[in-house]
Amino acid sequence: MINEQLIIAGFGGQGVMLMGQLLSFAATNKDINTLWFPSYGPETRGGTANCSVTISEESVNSPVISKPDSLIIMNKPSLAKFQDKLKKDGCLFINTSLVKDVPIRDGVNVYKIPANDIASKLGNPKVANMVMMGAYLAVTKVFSQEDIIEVLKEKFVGEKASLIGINQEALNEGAKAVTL
Amino acid sequence: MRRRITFIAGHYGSGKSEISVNLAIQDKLNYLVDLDVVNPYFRSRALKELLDEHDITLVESTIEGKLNSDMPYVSGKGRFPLQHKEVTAIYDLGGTENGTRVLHQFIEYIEDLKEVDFLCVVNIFRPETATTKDILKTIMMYEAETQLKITGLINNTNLMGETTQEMIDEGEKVLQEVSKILDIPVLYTVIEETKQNLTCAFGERLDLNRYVAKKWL
Amino acid sequence: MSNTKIVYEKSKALEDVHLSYCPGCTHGVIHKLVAESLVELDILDRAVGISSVGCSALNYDFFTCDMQQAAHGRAPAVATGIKRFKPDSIVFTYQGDGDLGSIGIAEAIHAAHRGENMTIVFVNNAIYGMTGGQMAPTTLIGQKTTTSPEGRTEAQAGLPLRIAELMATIPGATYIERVSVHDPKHVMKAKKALKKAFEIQKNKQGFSLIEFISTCPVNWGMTPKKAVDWAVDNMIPYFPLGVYKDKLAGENK
Amino acid sequence: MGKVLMKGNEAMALAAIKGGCDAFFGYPITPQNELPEYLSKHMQANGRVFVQSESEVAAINMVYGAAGAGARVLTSSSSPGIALKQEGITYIAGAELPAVIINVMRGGPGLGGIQPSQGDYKQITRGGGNGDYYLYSLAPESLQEAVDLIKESFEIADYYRNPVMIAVDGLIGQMMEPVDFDHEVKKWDLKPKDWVADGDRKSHPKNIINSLYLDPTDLENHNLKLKKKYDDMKANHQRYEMINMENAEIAIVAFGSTSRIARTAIQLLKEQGVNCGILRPITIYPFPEKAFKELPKEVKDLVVVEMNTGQMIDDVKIATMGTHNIHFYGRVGGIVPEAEEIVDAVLKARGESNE
Repeated sequence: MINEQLIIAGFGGQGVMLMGQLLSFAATNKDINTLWFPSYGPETRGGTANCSVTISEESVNSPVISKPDSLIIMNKPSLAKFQDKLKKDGCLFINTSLVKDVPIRDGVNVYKIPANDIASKLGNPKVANMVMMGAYLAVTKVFSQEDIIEVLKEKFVGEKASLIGINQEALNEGAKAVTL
Repeated sequence: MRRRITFIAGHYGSGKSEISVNLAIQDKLNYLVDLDVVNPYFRSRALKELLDEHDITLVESTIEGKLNSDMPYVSGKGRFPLQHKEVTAIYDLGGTENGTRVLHQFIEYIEDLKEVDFLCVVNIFRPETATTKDILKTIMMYEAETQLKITGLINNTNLMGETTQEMIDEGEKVLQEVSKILDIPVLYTVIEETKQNLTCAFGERLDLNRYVAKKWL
Repeated sequence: MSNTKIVYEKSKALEDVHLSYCPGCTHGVIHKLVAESLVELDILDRAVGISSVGCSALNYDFFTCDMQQAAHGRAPAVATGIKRFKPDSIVFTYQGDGDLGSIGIAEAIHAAHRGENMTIVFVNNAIYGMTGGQMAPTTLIGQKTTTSPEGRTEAQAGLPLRIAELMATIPGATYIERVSVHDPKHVMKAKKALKKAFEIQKNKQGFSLIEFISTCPVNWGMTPKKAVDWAVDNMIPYFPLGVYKDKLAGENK
Repeated sequence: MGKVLMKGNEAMALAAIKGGCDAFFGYPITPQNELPEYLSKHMQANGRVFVQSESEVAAINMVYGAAGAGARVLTSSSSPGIALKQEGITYIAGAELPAVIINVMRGGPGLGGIQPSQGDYKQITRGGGNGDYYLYSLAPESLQEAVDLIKESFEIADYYRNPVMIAVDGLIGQMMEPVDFDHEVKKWDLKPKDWVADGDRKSHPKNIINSLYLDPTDLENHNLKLKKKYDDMKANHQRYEMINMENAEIAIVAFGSTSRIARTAIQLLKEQGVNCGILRPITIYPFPEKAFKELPKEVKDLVVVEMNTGQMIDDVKIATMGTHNIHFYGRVGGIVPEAEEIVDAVLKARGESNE
């Protein structure tokens, strides 16, 4: 049974909000309860941005997540801000391209993914978020990559449709980064 | 004895409306013309029923039946007493010289100024008319605005329920000075109905019934 | 009786009631012109008038068309709501200089700016009539009011606002004219202007405003005759009559 | 159309369209901007009216005009904007016109902040503008409930000929949840709008839309007529939900997104062996006084939880008339309380009364 509370944090422009929304759309497609809640305001323009995503087969209550099951950390300040909130034995996904030399707490499962480096190698630095998503899916198995691609196909129509290929590659590379 | 037509002027809250109603009833006048287009409260028109009883025709300063309105309205009917020598009337003006401005509408209908009294109500406990100097200035403003001479004074010195004989005497003293300087009489001194024991030395005693302001005020 | 005929009767756009205006006030004439225009253009049965706050606040009881009473200054916004929902209605506001020129200047400007297909009947008597003769934005320099007892000065209150000229600068406006009703000749001219404004609306050609130079004998402290003379001698020189904007004629004075 | 995932502000906008909204008038303000943005795309496309006005004041007066002409009208704003709209709202109530107003609340007073808040509770539940009037005020806790209530709100507004306020906060405006737009909502028994002033004199006699009553007796009668409506709302249309109340020993009183967080809190409390219920007002006006009569005898302590400094406490006190101990926990400034904080507040209240 799925009952996942996730916080995704980074800075504005890293696709943090989109990552969370993709998961919520995938949940809706499967008729699973979900709630996506952004921190918004000045933070979304250049500072830290984060969103909370709840995916549950039970009813979703508080939109505010105080003890997430998983954390996806896209930049340094976000790690400092959120890592203590993570549940014991929770999953901590860190974008090590941008988060280096920072002490990481004990008692959690840490997955280090050099997402920006991988994305750059793929030829589009913007897909670093999808690299992280690939890693997250591979570990938690909340959804399959196909579930996410399906959502992308719904959302990326017209010119954007050409971007689906690179997003698929990014998911794959992210998955490889944590399973190899 | 007052003349056929009386205009009553005075500062806000000096007691114009109350005095107008009392004089109209006491002297069995034919008309009470409310020209107070300045202050929407405490106007004599609220007393229509009472005046009907005394057979006094009320010319209102607002549209009939719209008591809540602060819509000023000067009725052309106000000319009637001026143009008809057989009727008597009292005109209740709005406060301050702004309230007397409305008389411009009617001045050209006055055929004989000898028929008209223009009275100024004074309460020396109103700060604007506390001293001889203030009162003279006030009267000058009314005269400048209307181009009519004030012909008499009404001493309405009071502190409502707290009025004492000393207060009335003090008012009379001040008004006597004004009277001498301007050579106009103090026609009335007002005594509230609840203060029957008080006396006055100058002018006719006007025992005032409270009709306009509620008794509990 | 066959040789008698009716040569004049009250417009059927006006109720048979006593108007709430003081003797010598020109609101009555302006009401008559509005009423006649609605009837002559055959638009009375789809007209909605907006009463504003001021001496004309009660005119929802005077016109025979549908009427809505607006908050102080908001008549053009209320008119916008009606007109957008019912584009085939004929909507006019009837506003004074305090209502339109002061508290409601934003609503007036923006209705013109959006090019709302409506007509504003703007009555300028250089004073707040209803509240007892206070200074208005259109009060002339030197004019005494209850809030400019020594006469309006530029230093204290600025120069009087010329609404027709101001509104003519708004790109969205179609037709702006200033008229007066101080004598029969000018009444006829004013009627022509008002009818043109309503015709523009009928043809869905946009926003029109007709400014009327009016009088307030009571608060000006004058007889009606003197008040008319005062308006001619003092107001019209500062507020010149004429067409300030006519987009349809391609001219913009 | 099945369930779709939408952002709160957009979902509320679509709900208005589904509810038959003919016209929208509004002015931009954070955090509700997605609502007019969505409507600007979809109202005109459906032949409906959308106007971005020059000000909040103009917007509500446009609402007043269109409502007078018979439209189902919506405006939306956030706290400082709603404050500006009070002029028009009292006119709409006074002239007995239907309209729906969505307030996506943010922190105050003054310009405050843009983060979620429930700081307009008093303003909403006391009318807000001048004179004797109230707004039928609904405080949904989820997007589904917001959508259902907004659809129904147009019916309620038409039924009472009174403005209806949808009171949500920035949290509901910004979050995404799956929503089903096809839920059946209650149809109210509506009379034809024979009172409209739309100019169409071929179909009705002269109508006047007005809130001015110059005769004191007429105005008193009008005030009493309005009061009857509010009495009817109180008697027949209080709405609330009792959550986990059957075996409760203590209860939280919370509305809107705060009650949502309280739901998580009572699960955490259960893990600690504390059975806590939630009394959730859905109408904040009329306040659901009836619900308090249904509280189990064992519940002696009520913990009011709000995102303000305790504005609902007065209403809870009036509803309970001294029969319960009233405790309070609130966060302000745009800070949303976490479930654990509410747990602590409940435990503290329980401890105090056990002393």
